[in-house]
Amino acid sequence: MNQRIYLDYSATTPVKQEVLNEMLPYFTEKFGNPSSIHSFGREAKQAVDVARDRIAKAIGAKQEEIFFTGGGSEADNWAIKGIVYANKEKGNHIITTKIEHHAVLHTCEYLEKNGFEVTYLDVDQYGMIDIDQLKNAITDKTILITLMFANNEIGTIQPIKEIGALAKERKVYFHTDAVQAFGNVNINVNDLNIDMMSISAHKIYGPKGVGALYIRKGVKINALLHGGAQERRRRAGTENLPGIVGFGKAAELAMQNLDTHITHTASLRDRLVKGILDKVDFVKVNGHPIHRLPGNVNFAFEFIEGESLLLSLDMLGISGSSGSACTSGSLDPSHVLMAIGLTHEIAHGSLRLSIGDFTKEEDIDYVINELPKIVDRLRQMSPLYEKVKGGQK
Amino acid sequence: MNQRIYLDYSATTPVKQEVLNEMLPYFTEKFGNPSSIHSFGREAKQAVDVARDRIAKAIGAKQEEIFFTGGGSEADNWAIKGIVYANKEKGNHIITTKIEHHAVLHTCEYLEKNGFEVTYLDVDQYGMIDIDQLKNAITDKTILITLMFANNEIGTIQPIKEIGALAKERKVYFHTDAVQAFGNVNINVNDLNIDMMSISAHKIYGPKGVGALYIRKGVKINALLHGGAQERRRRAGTENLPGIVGFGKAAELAMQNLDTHITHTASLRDRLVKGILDKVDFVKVNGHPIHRLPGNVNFAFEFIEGESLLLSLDMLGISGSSGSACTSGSLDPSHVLMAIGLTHEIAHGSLRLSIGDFTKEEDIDYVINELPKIVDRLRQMSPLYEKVKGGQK
Amino acid sequence: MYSEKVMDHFMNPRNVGEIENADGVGQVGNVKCGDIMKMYLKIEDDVIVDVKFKTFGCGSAIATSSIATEMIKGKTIQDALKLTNRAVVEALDGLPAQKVHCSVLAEQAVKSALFDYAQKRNIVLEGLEDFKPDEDHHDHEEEHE
Amino acid sequence: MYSEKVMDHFMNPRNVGEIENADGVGQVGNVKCGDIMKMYLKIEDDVIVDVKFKTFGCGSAIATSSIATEMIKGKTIQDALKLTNRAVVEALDGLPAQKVHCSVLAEQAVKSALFDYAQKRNIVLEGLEDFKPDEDHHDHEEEHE
Ligand SMILES: Cc1ncc(COP(=O)(O)O)c(C=O)c1O
Ligand SMILES: Cc1ncc(COP(=O)(O)O)c(C=O)c1O
Repeated sequence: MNQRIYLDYSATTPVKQEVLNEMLPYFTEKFGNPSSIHSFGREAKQAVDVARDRIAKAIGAKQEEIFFTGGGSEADNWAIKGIVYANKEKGNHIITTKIEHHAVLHTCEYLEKNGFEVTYLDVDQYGMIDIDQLKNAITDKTILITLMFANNEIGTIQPIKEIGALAKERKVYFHTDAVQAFGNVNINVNDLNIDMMSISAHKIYGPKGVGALYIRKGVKINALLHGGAQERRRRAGTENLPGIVGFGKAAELAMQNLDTHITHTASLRDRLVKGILDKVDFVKVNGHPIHRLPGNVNFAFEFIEGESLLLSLDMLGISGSSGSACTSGSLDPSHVLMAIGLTHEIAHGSLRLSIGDFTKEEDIDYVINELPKIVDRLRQMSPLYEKVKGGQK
Repeated sequence: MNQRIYLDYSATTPVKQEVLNEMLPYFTEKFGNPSSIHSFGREAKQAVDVARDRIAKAIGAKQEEIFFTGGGSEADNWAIKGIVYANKEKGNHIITTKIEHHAVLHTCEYLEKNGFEVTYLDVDQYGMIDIDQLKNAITDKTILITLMFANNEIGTIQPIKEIGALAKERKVYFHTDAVQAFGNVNINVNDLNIDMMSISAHKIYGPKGVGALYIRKGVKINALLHGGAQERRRRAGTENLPGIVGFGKAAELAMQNLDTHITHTASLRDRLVKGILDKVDFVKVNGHPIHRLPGNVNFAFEFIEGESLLLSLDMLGISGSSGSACTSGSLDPSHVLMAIGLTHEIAHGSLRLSIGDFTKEEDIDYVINELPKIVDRLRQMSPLYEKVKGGQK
Repeated sequence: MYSEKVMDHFMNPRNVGEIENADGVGQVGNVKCGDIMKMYLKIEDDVIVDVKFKTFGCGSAIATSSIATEMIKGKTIQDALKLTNRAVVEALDGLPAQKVHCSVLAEQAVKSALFDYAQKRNIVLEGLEDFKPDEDHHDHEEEHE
Repeated sequence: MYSEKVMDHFMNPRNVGEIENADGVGQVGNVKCGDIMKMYLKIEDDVIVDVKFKTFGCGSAIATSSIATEMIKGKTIQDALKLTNRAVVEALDGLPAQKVHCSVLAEQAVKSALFDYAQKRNIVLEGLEDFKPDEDHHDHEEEHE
């Protein structure tokens, strides 16, 4: 393996050098605790404020509406548990979808065991919710709609503006997991009527282990982590100072580069899709054809299994991901692929290749050249392929 | 201000260069998501495993008993909420002390509002609990003792071995917040019969925003953060890879250097205490005279207030901390200083100077030279000092 | 955290000290909250000809005491009674939200000393009719969410 | 994650293919779980003279199939029936815990093909008396905590 081609930007991204450069002084020199009143503390506090401001600007929020967390999962847990426990006298009903990230889904399942009722909305073959189903699901017990902005597996972007408007009209809190959307889509929390929004640094070329929850002023929410007075008494724990600084810089860069980022990743995506569809039969592209993340490609190759596909790619230095059960260590293939109506068989053959700022055209061409050979090799080994050989199918 | 003398190591520490060096590749090159099966993912996973092993070794635990978190506060919240909700059919009683860190205290207060009963043990003038009071507090409803290893303000170290033995005998889970103790005291979780232990990287020259919870195999505990399958399905969220790597290195270094660290910090502490007591009247040293953290000094200066002391020191480049209400933004002075029986007046005049590996003898001498002048200046301004001037008191 | 003005008045406080046989002495605050201000006035012909203070408290408590003494020195009693905590805050180029209570304390210290003066003279000062010297003026305006 | 041996058998699987007019054919696993193994045997005088497989599944499913064919090729039926999943795992220098079920599947694929052979011949093979070819041998040994 002479080169490594990373096509798993949806899983995580490298930290950009400019981001790391901003972080570095905060490890060894400007290392103060932002809660301290001495000079080390004050310079730390100021750096946190700058980062908070950058993130607020990136989503059209006010500084004091941004709360740093230890990542996207913590933000999701906090938003959901925080809202439902703070508002449980109003109702016990939550609405979400079948294709949420596990941080939302497992939190909802946990709450179901603790007296809350959850409606899991269906999605169509493209992964889109049905706004009418959502409308009908709202009852006078509904306290929260938590509905992801863009899906991490198949890239489908939901009609967030319509959902936000509906939530506002029906006076239900609206949380969206925008971990995948942020940095790939222009987001203004006011235009979209979002009450809470989860974001995470490591998906936008910032560091792992830091995220944020946007909480609209006035939203009634409990703390998830109790303790010190950090984050305006809402999220305890010494701030991850370099992480926060890096997140702020990454968010700023993401906004500055948004257009070029989208153009770059979408054009490589289109090249990849076309290249593979031209060369391989019995393959499907998952997700919505138009309303989708620019860098996400999700193929379903029939007759073969995703992990063996990934391993074969990995031997050539190409890094991708799969919704196959074998890669997640669970018994079933991805809940997202099942929700869009794929059979088990086809869901197992899924391959997600996600493109980012460092992806080059030649990387894509290499994949277009190698992937069909791998698919063919695995199909030759597959007992499921026998039946269709020679085009009988 | 020509130099800066940092004496707030209990608040946070700088990241050591060796620690940062180990972290660096994991931001930009080896940046994979440890859950991914491709080469980037595998090298990330391996780095997490190495760190986990180092931390396990440092406390005499097994690798699979270490769970990474976003910091000490999260570890405390998780340990306490996780245990009491998982074991609520056994009882609803928690025992803790009046001098815990807010991450423990506010978590207990939150649980009190949710049907749990909490006993807050007293401490004596040195900050020590009374083991008999603890014994008597245990009822058949008691499910958890959460009792800090060493106090962050006054440095007192509790009789953890006795407490652990008692908890074991009475079959009550024992959690200890060792955020301040770890790296300053030799800890073996088996010798001490600890069931759960919170630690945090940024107190031991590692990065902020990463901590760990030790959970003894077999302990029944719920998750606090739901979602992905990370940390053996117990703590969701993409791992803070560079942070974890740094924590592992910092723990390894801390164990290697433990003896020199203790000798160095304790000797500077003794020098500082002696220097100040020789020159200043009406001052008390808080905490236990023997069972205490090596680098912690906590003075209570009569007739003056802590924030003005801190500000004056800060003008000279000296960074300390205080339990005064004015520095915490709360109405009352530190709950710890009140619990050891100080009057409000004296508690307000507290000054914590905490010494670390980078503290030099000349730093201490500078403080010994300057601090008495500051104390005197502030006393000259104080209406409380009038009465004792000329030694009438 | 603090403006340069605050730091200047904290590090170089004006009018620190006591006045023997002062015409009015006022003390406000309490040790519980960690701020006590004591103010001494020398008054001649309804004019504050000298003022001194002693303060136990945080940086802003000392700075607000200091600037308040400057703001009333040489003023008539009536002008001194017009001193508001807001004016003190402005004169210091602002105070952090949780420190605004110190400026209230400074205003009250002045009033308390003038009240003492009035009592000794057995007069009633306009604006101090309802003044209660022992009331706790210590109002921490905190942001609890 | 995987040993070199596993990766070798995954990337260069031995005995892939089909045998026309095979003496025994067995298929185990199901698409739901994502693993299907199909094994073909050519048997002469109680000896497995040729064996081929086709597998739909993850890397370890392919590797266990491959090594299992190597381990039984040239062996007598009785020796082949002694093949255990443990032997397969050892021959591959180990498998990750959550992949051990693939080795079970490989053992069962061999047994299933031999069972088919026995049925065609109308004989009963010692060790396969209770074998149920349609049973789900797919046992994910997962670590759920
Ligand atoms: C849609 C979505 N939500 C939440 C998360 C969790 O974020 P984090 O990994 O920062 O905990 C992720 C990524 O892992 C994601 O893709
Ligand atoms: C005793 C103690 N417990 C818990 C914590 C919280 O740890 P962290 O800052 O990593 O959240 C601290 C320090 O802040 C501490 O000193």
